Amino acid sequence: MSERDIGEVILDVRNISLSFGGVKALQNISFDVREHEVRAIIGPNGAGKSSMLNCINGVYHPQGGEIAFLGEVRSDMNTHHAAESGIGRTFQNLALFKGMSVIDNLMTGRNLKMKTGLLAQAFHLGPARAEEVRERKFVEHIIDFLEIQAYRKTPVGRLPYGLQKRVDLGRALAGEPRLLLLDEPMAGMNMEEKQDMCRFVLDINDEFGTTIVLIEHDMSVVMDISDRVVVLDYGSKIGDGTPDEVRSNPEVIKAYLGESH
Amino acid sequence: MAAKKNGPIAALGAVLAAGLLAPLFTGSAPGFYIEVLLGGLMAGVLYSLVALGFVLIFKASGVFNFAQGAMVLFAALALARLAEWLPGWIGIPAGYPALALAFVLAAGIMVAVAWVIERVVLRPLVAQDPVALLMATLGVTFFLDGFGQTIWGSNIYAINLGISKDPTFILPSVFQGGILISKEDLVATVIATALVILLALFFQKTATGRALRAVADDHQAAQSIGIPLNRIWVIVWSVAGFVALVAGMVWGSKLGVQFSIAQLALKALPVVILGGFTSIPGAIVGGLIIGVGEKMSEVFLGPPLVKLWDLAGGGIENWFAYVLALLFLMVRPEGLFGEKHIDRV
Amino acid sequence: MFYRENGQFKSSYREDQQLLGIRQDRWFIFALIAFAFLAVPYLASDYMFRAILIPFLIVSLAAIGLNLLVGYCGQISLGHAAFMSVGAYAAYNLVVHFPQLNFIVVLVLAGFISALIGTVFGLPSLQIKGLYLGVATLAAQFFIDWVFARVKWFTNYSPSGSVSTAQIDMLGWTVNTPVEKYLMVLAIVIVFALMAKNLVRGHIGRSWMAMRDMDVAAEVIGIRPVHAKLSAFAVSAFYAGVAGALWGFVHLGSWEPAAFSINFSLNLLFMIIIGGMGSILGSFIGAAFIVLLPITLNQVLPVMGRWVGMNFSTAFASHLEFMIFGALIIFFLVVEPLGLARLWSIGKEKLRLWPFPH
Amino acid sequence: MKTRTSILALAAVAATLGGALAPTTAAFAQAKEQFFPVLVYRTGVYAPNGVPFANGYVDYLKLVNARDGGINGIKITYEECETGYATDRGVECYERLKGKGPTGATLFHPLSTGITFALTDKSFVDKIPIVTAGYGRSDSVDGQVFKWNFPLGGTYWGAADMLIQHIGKKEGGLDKLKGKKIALVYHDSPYGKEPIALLQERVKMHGFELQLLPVTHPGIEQKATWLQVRQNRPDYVFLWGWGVMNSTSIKEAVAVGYPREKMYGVWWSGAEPDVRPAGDGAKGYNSLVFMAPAGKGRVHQDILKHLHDKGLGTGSKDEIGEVLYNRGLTAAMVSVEAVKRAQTKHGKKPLKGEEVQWGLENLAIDQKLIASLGFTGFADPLSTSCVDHEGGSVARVQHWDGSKWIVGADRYVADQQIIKPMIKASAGKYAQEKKLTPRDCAKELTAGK
Repeated sequence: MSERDIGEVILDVRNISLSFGGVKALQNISFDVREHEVRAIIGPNGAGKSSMLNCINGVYHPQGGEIAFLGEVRSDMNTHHAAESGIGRTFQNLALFKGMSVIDNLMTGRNLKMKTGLLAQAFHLGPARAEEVRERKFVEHIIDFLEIQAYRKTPVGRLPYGLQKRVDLGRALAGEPRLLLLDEPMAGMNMEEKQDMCRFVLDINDEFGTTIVLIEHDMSVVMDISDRVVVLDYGSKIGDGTPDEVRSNPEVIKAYLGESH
Repeated sequence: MAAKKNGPIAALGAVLAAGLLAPLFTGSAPGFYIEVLLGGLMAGVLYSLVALGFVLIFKASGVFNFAQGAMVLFAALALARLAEWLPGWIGIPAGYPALALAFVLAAGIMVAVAWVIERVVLRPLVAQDPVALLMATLGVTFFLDGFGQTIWGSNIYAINLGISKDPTFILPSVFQGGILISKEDLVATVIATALVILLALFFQKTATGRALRAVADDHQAAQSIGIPLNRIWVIVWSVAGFVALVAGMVWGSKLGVQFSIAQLALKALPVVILGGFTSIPGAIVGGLIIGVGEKMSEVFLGPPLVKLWDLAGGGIENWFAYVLALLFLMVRPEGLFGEKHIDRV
Repeated sequence: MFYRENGQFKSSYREDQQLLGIRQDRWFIFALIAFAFLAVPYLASDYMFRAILIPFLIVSLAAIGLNLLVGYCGQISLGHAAFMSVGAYAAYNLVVHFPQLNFIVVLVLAGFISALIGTVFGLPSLQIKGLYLGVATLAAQFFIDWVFARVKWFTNYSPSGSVSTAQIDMLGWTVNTPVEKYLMVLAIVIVFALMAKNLVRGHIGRSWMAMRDMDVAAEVIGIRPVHAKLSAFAVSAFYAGVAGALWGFVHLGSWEPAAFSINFSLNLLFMIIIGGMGSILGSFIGAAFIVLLPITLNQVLPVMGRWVGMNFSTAFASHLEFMIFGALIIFFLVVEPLGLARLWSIGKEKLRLWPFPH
Repeated sequence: MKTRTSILALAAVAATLGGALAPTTAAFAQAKEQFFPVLVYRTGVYAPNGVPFANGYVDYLKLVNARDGGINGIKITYEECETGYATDRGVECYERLKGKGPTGATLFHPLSTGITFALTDKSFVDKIPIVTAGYGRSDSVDGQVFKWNFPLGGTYWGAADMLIQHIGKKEGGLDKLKGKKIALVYHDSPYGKEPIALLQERVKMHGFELQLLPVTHPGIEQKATWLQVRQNRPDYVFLWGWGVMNSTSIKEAVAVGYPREKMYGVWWSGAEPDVRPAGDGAKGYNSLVFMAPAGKGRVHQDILKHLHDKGLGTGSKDEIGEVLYNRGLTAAMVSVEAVKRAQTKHGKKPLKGEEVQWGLENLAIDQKLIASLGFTGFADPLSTSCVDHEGGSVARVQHWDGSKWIVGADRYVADQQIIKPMIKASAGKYAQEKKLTPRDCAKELTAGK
């Protein structure tokens, strides 16, 4: 782990509860995320990890609790606010824009930054053009960073899974998030791909200084790259701390070893 | 979630109910009011019959079958013309015998149609997105319209169920002028009810019926029970074809069989919206609601509007059903009985 | 083989982002436009102009509009002809009440009015999706039909409810010969097609496509569904409105609500499905297909009939027309669900790689 | 593979599409031919009425060739085009056919008020007459504004007026109409809306109550309409329907028990296809009949002799003599006579539409001519002029006795006192909308001398 100065708490989740109909997905979960750290949420399937993320960036609306991001306290986020205030997000089951090329997917990720109006667009006036080029430059950075130059114009649908994951990550980065939520970024990857992804995550964290919250159930990976870990099981928090603390937490061990794979 | 939605629905329902009852207090004769109500219900029955076809197919194959109206036309034409020709061909006595035989043959034809559609349209397009399939059924519509008129002719043909067309008046003692009832409408209702019961039995009791329900619920599951999807589809489309035949017969006996029947499909759309794409009871109830809503609005809401804005005539029933369905969608997108689904991330 | 990109290097993002990346495409399009402007007026007959070219161009415009909504933003509309009629009647009333207005101004205003209505009827799209939305838009179709048939003001109290238009003149140029009409429509359509192309390659277009492909992800990125969907409805209806005004003023000259019936809406939908969803070019191909096919069948079938020595009655010919039309729709959906434009691009792909198989 | 097949298919289609140009570029070298375009609808919602009319029209054209060897030796050629009663298709047909034949189209019978409206504007440019015998825009009687329109033998304003006169007579005087209720059940299109203007004029005069009940195309949904009729129990119902709508109306009338004797249809709602589907229910139903009532005369014998016996007949034998067949026949006869008339001025050669226009404007069809053509009882005299493109309008009232039409004795003539000013006003409005300067007939007359 490279020595990085972990800053103040930027995201504070306070006793969040969420339920669909009768099913309790989350039961008053609380944890915080500090500026510039890599925070992991782990837990067996159905532990409510994704639901947690969905609450943080406003896809779901928790019935109880509140979320404070950059000091701003909200009972529930809405996706637009989340994005505007700098929360980026990747998806567990790829949610790319299948019909569009890699470049367009990333440019779309940049959408919030683009402001020129309908008419300027329609007539492709100076401002619109300039903006297009400016943002394109930025996006090209990300493309280089993720090493997907070769696929710029390829429709994402045609890319192999691993690469699609990268594009997904790139699209999130394009929004220059302060907080990046990664939903199982390594799910279904082979070893090399996983290593690449780890590298990317850490580099993002280093170079862009992005704070990262990631979900993963591959313990080993998580333990390597994250500063602190939250453990969920059946919608409630059973552990929180540095990888080592969590590793030695009996409940966690029970939860994981209890259900033998 | 659900709790949040019931409020608006109740509101909408209340408004509709109020609108429904309003005429009684604005001094229109109760007798006439009841007549309009009945008229609406009768029209509703026909809509239900067409909507039923929609629902059956949508349930089992997820296809939004625009061709249902064309199928009604085609079936009705087949029935009418065969009933007319058979006596000449095989010397079977005209009237009921001919009609009965014609009905059987027409049913057979609809099965053939279903089979062809499955072969030529559905199978190649399986797993395409719904819009493509919708388009395909539009193609089917065009084909059936042309084909039907080619082999059966494009004139107005009669289906004679031998029911007197003259109106009968009941309860003249209670209401001045009595209440007008048309025997045809009654027969139509009886037939429709019978059909619905038949379908219900088919779906509940027979193995095929249960299989169909399985498919409707979940295609994989269906396959795992070992039902070839293709056959299911043929069956469903045949059933829909049969429903179309009945609808065509009822409608044709009332107003004659002619190309314009195909337009019925459009009448059935708001019905399925209202009732939900996947619910048979929805189709029935939706049909009745739309039928009543249309006639009521036309008769009682139309004239005031015309006066108010000096319109060139009423005719609001043309859009009333759709606007009603639209309002309904806004408060309850999944329809009256349709099951809702939340998309996950 | 001339269709080669090699030697064409993009030295700036500007170049990379230009409309037609490949030089040959550029030339082809320019040549086509030049041909349409310079050669066609001398080649085509009156009939070609009035019965084929002008209607084709106008419906192409409408199809582009619909494609922006359905093909790019993924919102189905079965009521687009209604928006056309809004444009047509808006234009009519503008001309009646402000005769001095230049026709182009009238067109644009009509477009805006139609856009407004389109936005209103687009509101349901925030709640409902797919076929449900499609049926919801039918409400627009029937309601608007009704309004124009009933509210006398819109038809300037014409006793028959049918309106007819004065000849178009703008800045002294009186547009009444078919050629003039054709050229005017052509110019308008090209401009609007370019605008559409620009929109869909800009961030607004991307926000539409994002909505179409994965609306949840789009929202997470920060795209507001309200903006994306409603802007799509507005722009789409704008195009429809302009097309409608042209259809009324240039093609029909006089019309009643029936001229913009549900069948027209369905035909527009056919055009973009057959031509290709999410493709401006496809809109043109589809329009050509739907406009030409019935006319052609209607004319060619009797001739063919005579060849095979049987005399088709008009009735049989038109029934056959129905059947073939339906059959072809199914055929093309089966062989290429992505539309003819896709075939076109596949062809280009192959041409690019020629003579290598892949 | 898949793509190749489809590309091939695409090519195939493209090839066929290419065919679209063929008919237009094809040359028509043959001289000595007079080309008649025939707009028809033999399919779709209105086919039941469209077919017999078209057959009658075509049969007569054939007859003129077979019997008289053409119009004074000029052979008639014709081509049908299916409009399906749709305006845009109609316009396409018009554009396709107007240029055919050595001299282009003789004249057009649009057979749809909607299409008539669309073609009227084009006629000023193309100079081809548009004959709308008994339909079309009523104000086009004014030949000074509508040089090319010929609503020969009757307009809807006239028709509505005659109906009012008839029921006035039944009531024993128009003044008796005061306080009476009349419902107009009409096809919701320009066709159905035309009569409203006049009826409202009459309302002002006689103070009866007019209820408007539009029926949406195609007209199979009329339950609500007739429930309203049952509610208001109007004294009379005027029916302004077409196609399947007519029979539906009668059936619904039966269903709500409205007496058919009190129903009066316009002349387009008074044919066999309108009443037959209703069976006995139609008994007692009335309608106007103008020009040709049902029945057979000498011309029919000729058609049977010269066409059907030789297997050249267009439709089936048994529809000969039906109302709409006869009307088609008469329409064709008038058109042919117009050409004959024009030939007296321009010579016995194939004529342009522009030349035929003169013939239509100077029609002089009297009983003698009618008799010589074998149309006795199937046509009324017509004499048109530059100012009057209608040429006189007479109609009678017929009623259906369950098997055939019985034509009443008294003839009705529209009251020009009322109609003339309406025409003037409406035509004037049109001229001003279109920025047209009306012709000056008086001057043309002197110029002609």
